[in-house]
Amino acid sequence: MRQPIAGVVHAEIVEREIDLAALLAMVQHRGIGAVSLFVGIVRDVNEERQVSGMEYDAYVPMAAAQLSAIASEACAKEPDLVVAVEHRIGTLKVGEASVAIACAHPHRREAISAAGEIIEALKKRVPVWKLEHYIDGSRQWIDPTASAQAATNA
Amino acid sequence: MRQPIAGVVHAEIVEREIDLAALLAMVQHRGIGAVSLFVGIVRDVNEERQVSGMEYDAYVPMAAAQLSAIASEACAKEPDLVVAVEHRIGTLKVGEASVAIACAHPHRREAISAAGEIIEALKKRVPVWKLEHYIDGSRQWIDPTASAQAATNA
Amino acid sequence: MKSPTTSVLLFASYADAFGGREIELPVPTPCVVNDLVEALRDLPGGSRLPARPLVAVNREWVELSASVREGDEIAVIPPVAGG
Amino acid sequence: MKSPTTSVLLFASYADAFGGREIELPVPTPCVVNDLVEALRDLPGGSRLPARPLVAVNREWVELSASVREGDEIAVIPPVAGG
Repeated sequence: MRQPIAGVVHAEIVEREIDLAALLAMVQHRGIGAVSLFVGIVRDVNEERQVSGMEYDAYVPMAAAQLSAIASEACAKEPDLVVAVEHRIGTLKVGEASVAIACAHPHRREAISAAGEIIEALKKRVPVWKLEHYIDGSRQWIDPTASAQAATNA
Repeated sequence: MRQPIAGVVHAEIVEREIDLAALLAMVQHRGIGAVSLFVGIVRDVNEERQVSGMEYDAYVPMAAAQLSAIASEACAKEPDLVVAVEHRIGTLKVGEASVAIACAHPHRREAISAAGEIIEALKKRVPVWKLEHYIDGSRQWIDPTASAQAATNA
Repeated sequence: MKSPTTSVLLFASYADAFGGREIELPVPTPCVVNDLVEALRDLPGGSRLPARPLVAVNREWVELSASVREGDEIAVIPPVAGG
Repeated sequence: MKSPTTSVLLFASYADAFGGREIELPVPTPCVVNDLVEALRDLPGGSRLPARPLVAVNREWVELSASVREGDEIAVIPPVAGG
């Protein structure tokens, strides 16, 4: 196993499939006792409408900078934390991963909290949007501020 | 993608490497919006002693039953939750996964809480023990009740 | 140095509403962010904007009172929906 | 039907302390779990047991007051340390 590392090892907006195994490998080293991985996935139903796929748009340079800043802030709070995070954009099918956050730490609670805090911050601060494609052929930009229900969706 | 499934799809004590990709695949279906994966890993230092490896012992049939019961209880609380969990026993090297818990749900908060609750319950209720091997050649059964410090370790 | 117009980046539903991912607004710099928002609101599609739209200057979130200088990168940003 | 002894499963540090993963205790069934714990405490290695050791009957956690019948699977269990 690799010697200890800490901090943000990877934070990127990508236009290809997210490789979960690669993210898990990036955060590991000899001193790690726990890894928490969060994966956001395109699902087949949103607010009771049948979804056929999703198009993700982003303000790419700002999204990359915000992703990196959020991960850095988590690492500033926990000096032994290691974070690798990717958000995918472009056209995704149901079942594909849109975001993945891998957090490693010597202890489990820190790894678990970090992954949870990063996804919450990401949903507030990273300029990414999704155009849902429905099976009836229509499309709609998702606005999480439009309803309280939507705001709690994954 | 597979049609919706829910509940405990896998809960096992194994004597081989844990296949994280397989666990992630087991919990996914068309209705999933989030997956939270927790991985416990053998690390190189515990309570300031240098660890060379770990031997996990278990009361196997009871450990398997408890693992299954814990996962079932999590699913009883959250009807759309899907859980796959494995605990490895035998001899593990530093960097290898000893336990993995994959939780999938339509929404992120439920997936994240479930993985956190299952690892906490596992550490209290599943009869598994670890014999730490130190680089000086000595060995010691870990007793999490022996110190408050140890009780918070991953 | 003053420029007679200021360029603003638009994305997603705002790009659809205003017909492009970049728009020139008849507002000279220096100005404040809110001047640009109000100029955008006067255009066809302007009703699409909420009372207080999100804005970034040079890729950082700012308040509507933030000042804008020649050469700044301005983006008026729809409600974010990542993850 | 009474058996003159009861078999108890041991693991990890307790298996080391008592010299095996299964031990016959001179306690007839029916009895309660605490009778078995006290018999174990009287053996060499018994000082290894905490005041209230963990016990399972038929693979479920039980109190020390739980009753034990002929054929039950009894395990006296060291502090668990999984994960």
